[in-house]
Amino acid sequence: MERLSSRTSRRSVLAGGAAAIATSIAPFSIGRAQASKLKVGVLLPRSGPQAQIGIDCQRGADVAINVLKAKGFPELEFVLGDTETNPQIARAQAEKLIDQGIHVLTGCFDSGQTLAAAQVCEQKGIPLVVNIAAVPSLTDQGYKTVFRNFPTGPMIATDAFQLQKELYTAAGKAPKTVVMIHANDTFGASQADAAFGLLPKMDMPYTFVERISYDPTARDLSAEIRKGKGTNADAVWFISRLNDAMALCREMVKQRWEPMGILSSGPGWYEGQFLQNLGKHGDDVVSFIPWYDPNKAMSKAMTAEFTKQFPNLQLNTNHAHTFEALLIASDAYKRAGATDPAKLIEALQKTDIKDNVTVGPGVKFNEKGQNTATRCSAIQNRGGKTPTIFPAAAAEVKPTWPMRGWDKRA
Amino acid sequence: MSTLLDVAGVGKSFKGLRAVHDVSFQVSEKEIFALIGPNGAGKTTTFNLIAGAIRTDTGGIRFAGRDIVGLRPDQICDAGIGRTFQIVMPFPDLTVLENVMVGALHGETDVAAARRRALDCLALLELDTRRHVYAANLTLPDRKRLEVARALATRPRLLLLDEVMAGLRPTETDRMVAILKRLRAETGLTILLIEHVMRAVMALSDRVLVLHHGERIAEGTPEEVTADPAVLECYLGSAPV
Amino acid sequence: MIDRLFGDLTRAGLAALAAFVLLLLVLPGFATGYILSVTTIILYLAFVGQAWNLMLGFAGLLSIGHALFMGIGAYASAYLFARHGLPPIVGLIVGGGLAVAVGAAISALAFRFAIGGVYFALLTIAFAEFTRIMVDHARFLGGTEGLFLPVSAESRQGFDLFHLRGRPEMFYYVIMLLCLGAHALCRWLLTSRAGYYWRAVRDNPQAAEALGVNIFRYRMYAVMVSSGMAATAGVFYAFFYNNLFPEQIFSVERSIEMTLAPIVGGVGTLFGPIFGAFVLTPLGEVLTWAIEWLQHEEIIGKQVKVDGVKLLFWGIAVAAIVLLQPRGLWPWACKRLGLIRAPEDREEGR
Amino acid sequence: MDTVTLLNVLVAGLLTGCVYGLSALGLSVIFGVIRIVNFAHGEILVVGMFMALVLFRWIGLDPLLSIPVVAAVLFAFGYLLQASVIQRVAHLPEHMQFLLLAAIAIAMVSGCLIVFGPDAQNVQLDYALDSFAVGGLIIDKTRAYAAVAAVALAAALLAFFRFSGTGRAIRACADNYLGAQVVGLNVSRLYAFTFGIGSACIGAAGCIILLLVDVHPYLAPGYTLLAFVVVIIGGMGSLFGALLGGILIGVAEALAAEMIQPSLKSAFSFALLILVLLFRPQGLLGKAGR
Repeated sequence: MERLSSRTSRRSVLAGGAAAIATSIAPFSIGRAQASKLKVGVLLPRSGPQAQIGIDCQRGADVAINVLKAKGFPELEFVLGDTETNPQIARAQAEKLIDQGIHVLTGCFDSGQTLAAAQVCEQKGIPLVVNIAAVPSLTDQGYKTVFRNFPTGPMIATDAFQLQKELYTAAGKAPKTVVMIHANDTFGASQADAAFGLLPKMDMPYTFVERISYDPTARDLSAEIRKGKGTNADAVWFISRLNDAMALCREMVKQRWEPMGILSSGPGWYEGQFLQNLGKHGDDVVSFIPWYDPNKAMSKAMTAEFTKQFPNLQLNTNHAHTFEALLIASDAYKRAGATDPAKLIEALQKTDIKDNVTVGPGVKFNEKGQNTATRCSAIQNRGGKTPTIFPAAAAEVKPTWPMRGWDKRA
Repeated sequence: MSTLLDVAGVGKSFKGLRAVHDVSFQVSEKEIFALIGPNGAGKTTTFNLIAGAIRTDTGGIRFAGRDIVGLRPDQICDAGIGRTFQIVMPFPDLTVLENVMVGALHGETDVAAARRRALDCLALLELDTRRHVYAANLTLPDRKRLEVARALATRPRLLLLDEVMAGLRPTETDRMVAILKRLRAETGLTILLIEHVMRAVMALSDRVLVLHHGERIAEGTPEEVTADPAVLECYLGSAPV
Repeated sequence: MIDRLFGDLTRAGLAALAAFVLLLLVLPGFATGYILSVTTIILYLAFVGQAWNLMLGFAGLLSIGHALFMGIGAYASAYLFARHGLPPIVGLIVGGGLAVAVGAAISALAFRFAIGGVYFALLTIAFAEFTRIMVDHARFLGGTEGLFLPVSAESRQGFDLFHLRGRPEMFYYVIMLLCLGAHALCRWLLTSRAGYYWRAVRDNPQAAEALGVNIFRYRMYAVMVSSGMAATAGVFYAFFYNNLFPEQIFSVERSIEMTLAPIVGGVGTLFGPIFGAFVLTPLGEVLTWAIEWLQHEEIIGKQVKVDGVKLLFWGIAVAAIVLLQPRGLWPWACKRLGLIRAPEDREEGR
Repeated sequence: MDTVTLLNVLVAGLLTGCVYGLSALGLSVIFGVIRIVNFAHGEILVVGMFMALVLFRWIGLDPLLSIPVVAAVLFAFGYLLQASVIQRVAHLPEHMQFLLLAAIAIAMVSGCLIVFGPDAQNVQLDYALDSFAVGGLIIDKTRAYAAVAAVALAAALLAFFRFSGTGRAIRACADNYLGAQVVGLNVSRLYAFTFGIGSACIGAAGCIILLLVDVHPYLAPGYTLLAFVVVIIGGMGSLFGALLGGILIGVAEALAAEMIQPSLKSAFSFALLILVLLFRPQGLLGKAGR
């Protein structure tokens, strides 16, 4: 199904369809020479199966534009693009955004789509500030223009182990056995590989009893839960997507599986939709994920603006990491003093932001463009909210562990 | 004259219904041999058995001394038997010329040669002026002739013609009769035909076999079988038994 | 030779074809990266569309699992390049051979068991889906974590045809030549014995068989040529995108994507798949512009999702084409523009 | 595997299989009579689910009680779709019908996307998360309801085709199109009626499946594919074949998930499909001779 949609820039929409054609055919150098603001291409899956996440990420960008202005950063102008949840389109859209004169690209949430866009950025010398994408090869393939302030799959797994240790120590109770249930997709499989590889080195109180992988396109996940329950493991560790997470949680209730706790290190189990659809049954789940540090000054500004713009929504990692990607781009522009992509790349390499929103000491990139110091948080679902429980510096509440039984919830 | 086709005691049933039972006959080289009989007599079934479209239950069929039972239709075509279908089966999205070229490619090594041969066959069947018409747009008599041209283009030794005169006007029938006679004279073709149009049968056939209810009831020259009381009976309605 | 291959075109048709090829040749001279990228996708779709059309349009075999053959080519060449450093030509030979063998095996099974029509189509889907799940679990192919082709920043600027490493312009020219080559191949096949036999089998297998056509063999040939072409497209895809994920490569959506251009352009026509690809992709773009303009003029609200509206109209447009021009847009355009000779006029060109 | 686990697996596979069968019944009805492969099957199902969702949100109607409403609306939709659009491609080759229905499917998914957004939504009912426990055997309540509904629906359809005048007339069309025309049946009206019945059936299935699955627009293609697999294994056009096909897949998947790996389970349903296509292309309960 070939669909090449696009969101043209606001400016080109003003001029109508004919001008939009002209913009996209005109050599991009003209557009660039005239720019005074930093033109940022925001390329996200806005339609297709990942549409809800892409649209969610955009909210972080909408928040950033006001917060950064108030904090004295140079002004940003967005040029929006839609990957349609398809790497092929992601590549063409990256080309289109670059033709429209963007100076820096940010996106694309999904690893496959981000990889496709990274190739174009590399070829055109345009910096790509990744908001979310965990596949290690993104920063291992030697791209010179890719910068990622998001942990790789193995980094998330490492943090998940360390945060679990803190959790078990604080709660005074640790599982002896854990069953891993993960989606057999790019994110799930690579993180599960990392977790199984790391476990022996992490000195954990438990062992994995089984690794259960499932097809995320499967219509029915009852067999997966039955098999997990059958292992009699003390705790279960999920790596899933949003829709599977809801189905899996519901199956756990139906099959009356009440382990010591539900651990998760992926999307799904903390998202607004999950909390809303599962209600009390979604409580007590602990997610180990890249998150924002609510105690940082920038986070407070972000939270305030977010609450103003989206009073009915919960701030989450989609918002925070998209926000921070724009913070990084804006910061580099401020220091470079020019929109020239080569100078921006140079500035990005020297990034050293202390006042950021995500967990960890700040933003600094290694020679591969990866921020190795960024950390994950442990958050727990509490009555429709997702407060941080670890690391201690970012904690908002005390953990509930073991989780309450399904029928012992108010 | 040597025997070209030898049908020996073939039989075929469909779901217990006997379509053909113990039918035997021989067709000699360069002969024009007609199969006649009322509707449902088993004529077309006999054709399909010879052409390999359906498989015999019993009996044997030899062509030019070779057992052809169990061969696929295309292998039977390779062996030298060409056929037409009672319900015409043109390739509707191909032109008349292309239709015949499909037949002509059998036995020709290259497309240009097949094209020349196809044009010859079309000329013979007096279809050459219609050669660029899509077969879907042909009239019924033209489709009947297209069937013959196509089968002829495969260079058969034996041509099976299934009611190619049906629906033709008397003058057209006479033209077809003339064409077939000329074919035999010029190429030494052997023809086995099913025909209802007695005018054509009488004019063309050397010998006639009459089938009724899947069984052979008479065989002989056209004059002999038309005089046979059993034949008259089966055609004119049966006398009380 | 020219006569045999292009005898069906009028003077206007030949001129249009020449102008089209010329435009494609000079396009990288003035097109932006985006236009080039989109045209590359269009040409890729035109190429796989021709492969698919060869099976349905010429031989009457409906496949909705063509992503299988494309994926085999993509994965085989990517694997040999990424893990063993072998150039794409080796991948093409191995992947193409494998795809042809798989195509032959599937069709041999299907035709031996007399599976036809929709059932054959569903059989192809079943094999494609089965393969997707198997590749999901094939660790040596990267599984769901993906298979990545190594590519350096320097090679991205180069023009290394042998290793298929280079600038987008190189990939553009490669797929353009493949597309035109496929067009020439289809023309040649259609005017050869196989072409006549395929169309005969498509129109009426029983009659074809009576004329000495081994329908089993010629159907097999069609599947084999088509799967080999699809595998070639896969090799291109792998080296152009450099990242392969099973759910992207082997998905039903990808198979359906291959069928759209030829059906809209005209199944069984030579130029239909190319024409269809060049109509469908811009159609999406035009719809997007139209909707954004309507939103800007506040004729429809901003809260309406552009993508939903676009695909809604896109679906309606395709349905309308099916209902109004069931033989495709290309035959209709030809008649309007006089690009193709009527059969009776072709003789004179010879 | 011990007996209790095996029993749990088999029962759950059976119930899930009934739900699969339920979701595919409508496809079987439409193909069995009109000989059109409905590539918009999953999309109609998703529309049915959304309608039940709206009724629940709007007036708090239990999805099981909304079945008559949803079925009636989808009957009208199916009737009109066949009478106004699909009728016109009946004489065209299969791939054109496929493309037309695929295009309609895209338009329907997009319509859902515009109206309902991309989020997965569900109904929250007290009994939706309940289960019966009999010793070590745990039976999912909603799946049990769905299984009963599936059998009831299949039986009702069967009774309709066997005993009602219209049903018999439709069967006559299915068996002999020309013959039905000759004896004066209004074939195109009966076809439209059949597409309506099939769609109503899909709508009823949608209402029940909403109890089990969160609905979102992109659910549709998966259900279309699933329905194909189920119906081909069971036999195109056979109502109990669809149930049998669903149960076979449900049980095969449950066993494969338990004994091998869940992510491989759909490979087994496709393998089953390939085997059936090769050795019994008319399906397990289908009539021979296509």
